[in-house]
Amino acid sequence: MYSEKVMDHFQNPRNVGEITDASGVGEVGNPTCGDIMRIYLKVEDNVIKEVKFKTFGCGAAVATSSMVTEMVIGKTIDEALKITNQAVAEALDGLPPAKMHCSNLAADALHKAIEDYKNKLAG
Amino acid sequence: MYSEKVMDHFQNPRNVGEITDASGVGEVGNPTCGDIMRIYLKVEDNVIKEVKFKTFGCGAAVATSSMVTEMVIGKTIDEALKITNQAVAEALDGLPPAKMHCSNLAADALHKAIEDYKNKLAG
Amino acid sequence: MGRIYMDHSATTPVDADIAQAMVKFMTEDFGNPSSIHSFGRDVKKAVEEAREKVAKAIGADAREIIFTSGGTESDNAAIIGVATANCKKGSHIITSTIEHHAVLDTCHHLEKNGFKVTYLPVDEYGMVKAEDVAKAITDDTILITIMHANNEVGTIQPIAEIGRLAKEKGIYFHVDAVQTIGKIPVNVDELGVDLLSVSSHKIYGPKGVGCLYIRKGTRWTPITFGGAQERKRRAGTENTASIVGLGMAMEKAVANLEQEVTKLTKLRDKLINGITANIDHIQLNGHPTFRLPNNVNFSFHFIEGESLLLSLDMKGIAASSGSACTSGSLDPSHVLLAMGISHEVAHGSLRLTLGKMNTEEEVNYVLEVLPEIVERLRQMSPLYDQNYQPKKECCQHV
Amino acid sequence: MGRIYMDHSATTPVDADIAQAMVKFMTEDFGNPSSIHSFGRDVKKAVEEAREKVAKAIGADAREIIFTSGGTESDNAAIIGVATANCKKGSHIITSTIEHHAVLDTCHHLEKNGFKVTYLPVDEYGMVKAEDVAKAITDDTILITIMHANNEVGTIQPIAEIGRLAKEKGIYFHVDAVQTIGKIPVNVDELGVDLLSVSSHKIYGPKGVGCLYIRKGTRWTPITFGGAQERKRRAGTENTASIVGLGMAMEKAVANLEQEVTKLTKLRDKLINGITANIDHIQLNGHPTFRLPNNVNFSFHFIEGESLLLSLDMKGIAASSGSACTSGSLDPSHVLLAMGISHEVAHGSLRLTLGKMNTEEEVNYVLEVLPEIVERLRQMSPLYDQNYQPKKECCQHV
Ligand SMILES: Cc1ncc(COP(=O)(O)O)c(C=O)c1O
Ligand SMILES: Cc1ncc(COP(=O)(O)O)c(C=O)c1O
Repeated sequence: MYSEKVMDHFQNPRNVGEITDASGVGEVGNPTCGDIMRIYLKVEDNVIKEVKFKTFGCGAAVATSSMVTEMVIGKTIDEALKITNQAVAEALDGLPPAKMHCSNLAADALHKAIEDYKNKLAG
Repeated sequence: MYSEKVMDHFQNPRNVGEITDASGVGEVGNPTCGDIMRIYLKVEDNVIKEVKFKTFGCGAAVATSSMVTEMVIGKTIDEALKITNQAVAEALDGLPPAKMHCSNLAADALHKAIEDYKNKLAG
Repeated sequence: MGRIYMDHSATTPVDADIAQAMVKFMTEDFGNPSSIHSFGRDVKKAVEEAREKVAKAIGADAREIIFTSGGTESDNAAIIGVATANCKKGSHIITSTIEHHAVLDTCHHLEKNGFKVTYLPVDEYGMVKAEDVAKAITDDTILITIMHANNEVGTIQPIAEIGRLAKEKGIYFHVDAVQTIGKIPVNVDELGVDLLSVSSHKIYGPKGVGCLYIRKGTRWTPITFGGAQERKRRAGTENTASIVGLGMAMEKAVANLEQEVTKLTKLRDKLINGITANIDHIQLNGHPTFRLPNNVNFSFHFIEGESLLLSLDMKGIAASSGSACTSGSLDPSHVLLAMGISHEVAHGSLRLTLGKMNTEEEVNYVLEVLPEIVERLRQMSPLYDQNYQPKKECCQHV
Repeated sequence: MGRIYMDHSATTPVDADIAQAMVKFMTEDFGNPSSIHSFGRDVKKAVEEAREKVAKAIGADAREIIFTSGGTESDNAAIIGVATANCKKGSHIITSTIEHHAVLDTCHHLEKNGFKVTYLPVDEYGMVKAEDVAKAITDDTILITIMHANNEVGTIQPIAEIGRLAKEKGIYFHVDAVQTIGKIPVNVDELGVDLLSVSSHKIYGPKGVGCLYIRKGTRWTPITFGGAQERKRRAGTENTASIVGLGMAMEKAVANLEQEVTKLTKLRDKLINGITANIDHIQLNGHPTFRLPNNVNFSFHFIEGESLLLSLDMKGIAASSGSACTSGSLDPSHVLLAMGISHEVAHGSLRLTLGKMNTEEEVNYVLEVLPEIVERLRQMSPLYDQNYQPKKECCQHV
């Protein structure tokens, strides 16, 4: 069902946790679908220095959350905004068809966290 | 499906053949059902001395024909008229339900042969 | 420790002696039972012996049993067969919200074809009330169909009571007994049922075969068209080897019932007590006492069922969940929702269903690993955050 | 000489390696393919591999295959599924008078539900004419269903020609290929079919399983209600071991096709020639050349089929007949009658269908005993009487 990469990220998720003084926090999800993903960012000089996640959800939800944190570390905000859910799924060697729409939301959570960071900067 | 007795009578039918100078001949059957039974009688002093049959039909048709010839030899005409299809089936340890109505006609053929004999006597 | 299988309500392994008997009926006694030659007669006899065994196991007559391709076909045939045969008499059917999809989807299909269906609610334990059935009956009611025990939460329904009601009113009563054979007594007269569905692969028999009991005199019409097999009630060459397997499985299920129940109940209670003692924020789903002897179903708050299953699987434990993500649908188990459980909690459900090969050692192992897994997933979950609760309404935009 | 089985069109033994593989999927890899744990995943993979094999064998895509409980269910599902899904477009179905009952009875069922069905006649060889199909098509026609080869007389139908017609007119085309897999090439594109039925137990696979090919894009609706198995097209826990068996059987059937055909044709022709040479008052039923390589069907005048079968059986030979008395019905084979054969002659038919285990020795033995048996039955038959013919009208009262 799941690729080895998905199972690896599920079994050994990278960057689980919170950042108490986060530059931005983003959350997406729908309790009906059974997935909630929250991403914490620490941004310095427009570069993502640290990222953590917390996820309630299925194997795909956990793995995509973990994968997106790996993909985003060290990237600039603009680079990070270019990461799509599709790209995350590809980096995991794909997801089962049923999971593509339901649990593949980690990039959305990331974008929300960036939005939150921008709002805080502006506000 | 068939009892051992049916199979025995099918395999070793008694009294197959014709009687050229028969006292009476009876035939029943329906080509639609695939059964035709013909019974030849030799009657002397109101007693059935000899009986032969020819049958086109399934295992049950052959076995009931054979059985009825065995049952009737040495009987008086009146006794023979009391033999029913049911009695023939019972003498064979029963027939499969589907065969009870379709192929269990040997007593009818016997009765027709007796009728033929009586007609000849009368006529 | 080898892999541990605790998903016996999903399916069971076939007993080795049954599989071996089936090999004989595939390779040697392989005839078509409709054939009149010796190859056919031999297997015809075996099929009829299996029918006797099945009938005896549920207190029925062999002529009241037809073999089907499984529990789903039995349910379909029972409901559509009675509905079609009795449509001049009425068009109302009573069922419950916690039936298996083989019943529910068949009812939905009939609704599209002009039938009316009442889906009775259940209480918090997943129990249908006989008085609700009584209230739902109208002059137009032709069929009541209620499962004997629920496959997800194990709740045993008041079938005998409903059976008496149905009989009083002259309404046909169908019972899906797929989960109860071999776990609680099933007798068609004591339960007062007119039709009863059985599936072989839940009782250590082969998949792809089942049977339907149809009480003598029931107005019912077949739903398959073709050969005259099964006394014109189910078309298609008989699945002889599997029918023989089902016969053996039924015979064993009933013969070993008491000792099985004792054993399963002990393991079940050890699991329930162990989980309750060692893990917080949980709830037992299903009835505490009117419960299948092999069913354990808990919700673990703040976590999601599929990741729980995957984590258990990585530890060699096979279980199941009412999580939506295990079924490819958006909603979690319709059974848990019908019991009034919230989506969130329903997502975090775990079903462990025991079988005859499970040991106390295995139960101990599950009790050892489960708390760690739950804790690990909770640590990862934003819902477990103490501060999360009040912020709940903000979950779309932090 | 041991028992001789020449009734392969009724059913075949399961190959030993297939039965053994199935045991593994019953006792070890026994999971439910819908389960997400390792027990489920392992068997899910095996089911999908079987689907690939089946698809490849008929030139289809795996996603176009659903597994069923056998040829009968496949026929039912194909016809009812297309009729239901396309009833807004039209209500006319074209079939033939020589179809299997799984097709004919399904058509009768649909007639009761408002559909119109044309049953095309066949010629004396049991052949449907493509031009008759063309003439029967109306604006209202939604489905043509014609079998690939007839199970009784072995006549191979002009499927590709009918397929071209159907395609031209945009009408769905279903073909019952139960008797042709492994005996003549079956390719869904070359034949131009939209739906195709297969049964496993005719090709050395297990009973109780089959498949239906449904061409991508076909408007079709399921006829079973319940779980989401088979991508929501066939409800019920997958019959995993049997599906694996069917996959193996299909792969072998196609791999060995050429050498099988050569062998079977040789034995068939030896039988046909031997019977023709040694027995009088007979006729070969079915087409002399457009004929299944394993089918021999003769009528022996003046005798009845069941007693012929019983007599052969006593000599250890298993065969079948179109006699009414073998089916419990009143009329002999509807196929023989449709070919214009009289009741009387139809009753005296004998079908010998060869399989891969049959040997030349066995054929010789059949050729040795058959004439004696026929003669013995004729000696017993009033119809064989030279003088009988003119007295025919007197058969009720002598
Ligand atoms: C209660 C219940 N009914 C019906 C079924 C369907 O039976 P089968 O899997 O044999 O189609 C199942 C199991 O899946 C079940 O648990
Ligand atoms: C031409 C044909 N179609 C359909 C069937 C039915 O297949 P099954 O026996 O698998 O139900 C058969 C065999 O009985 C057949 O010969």
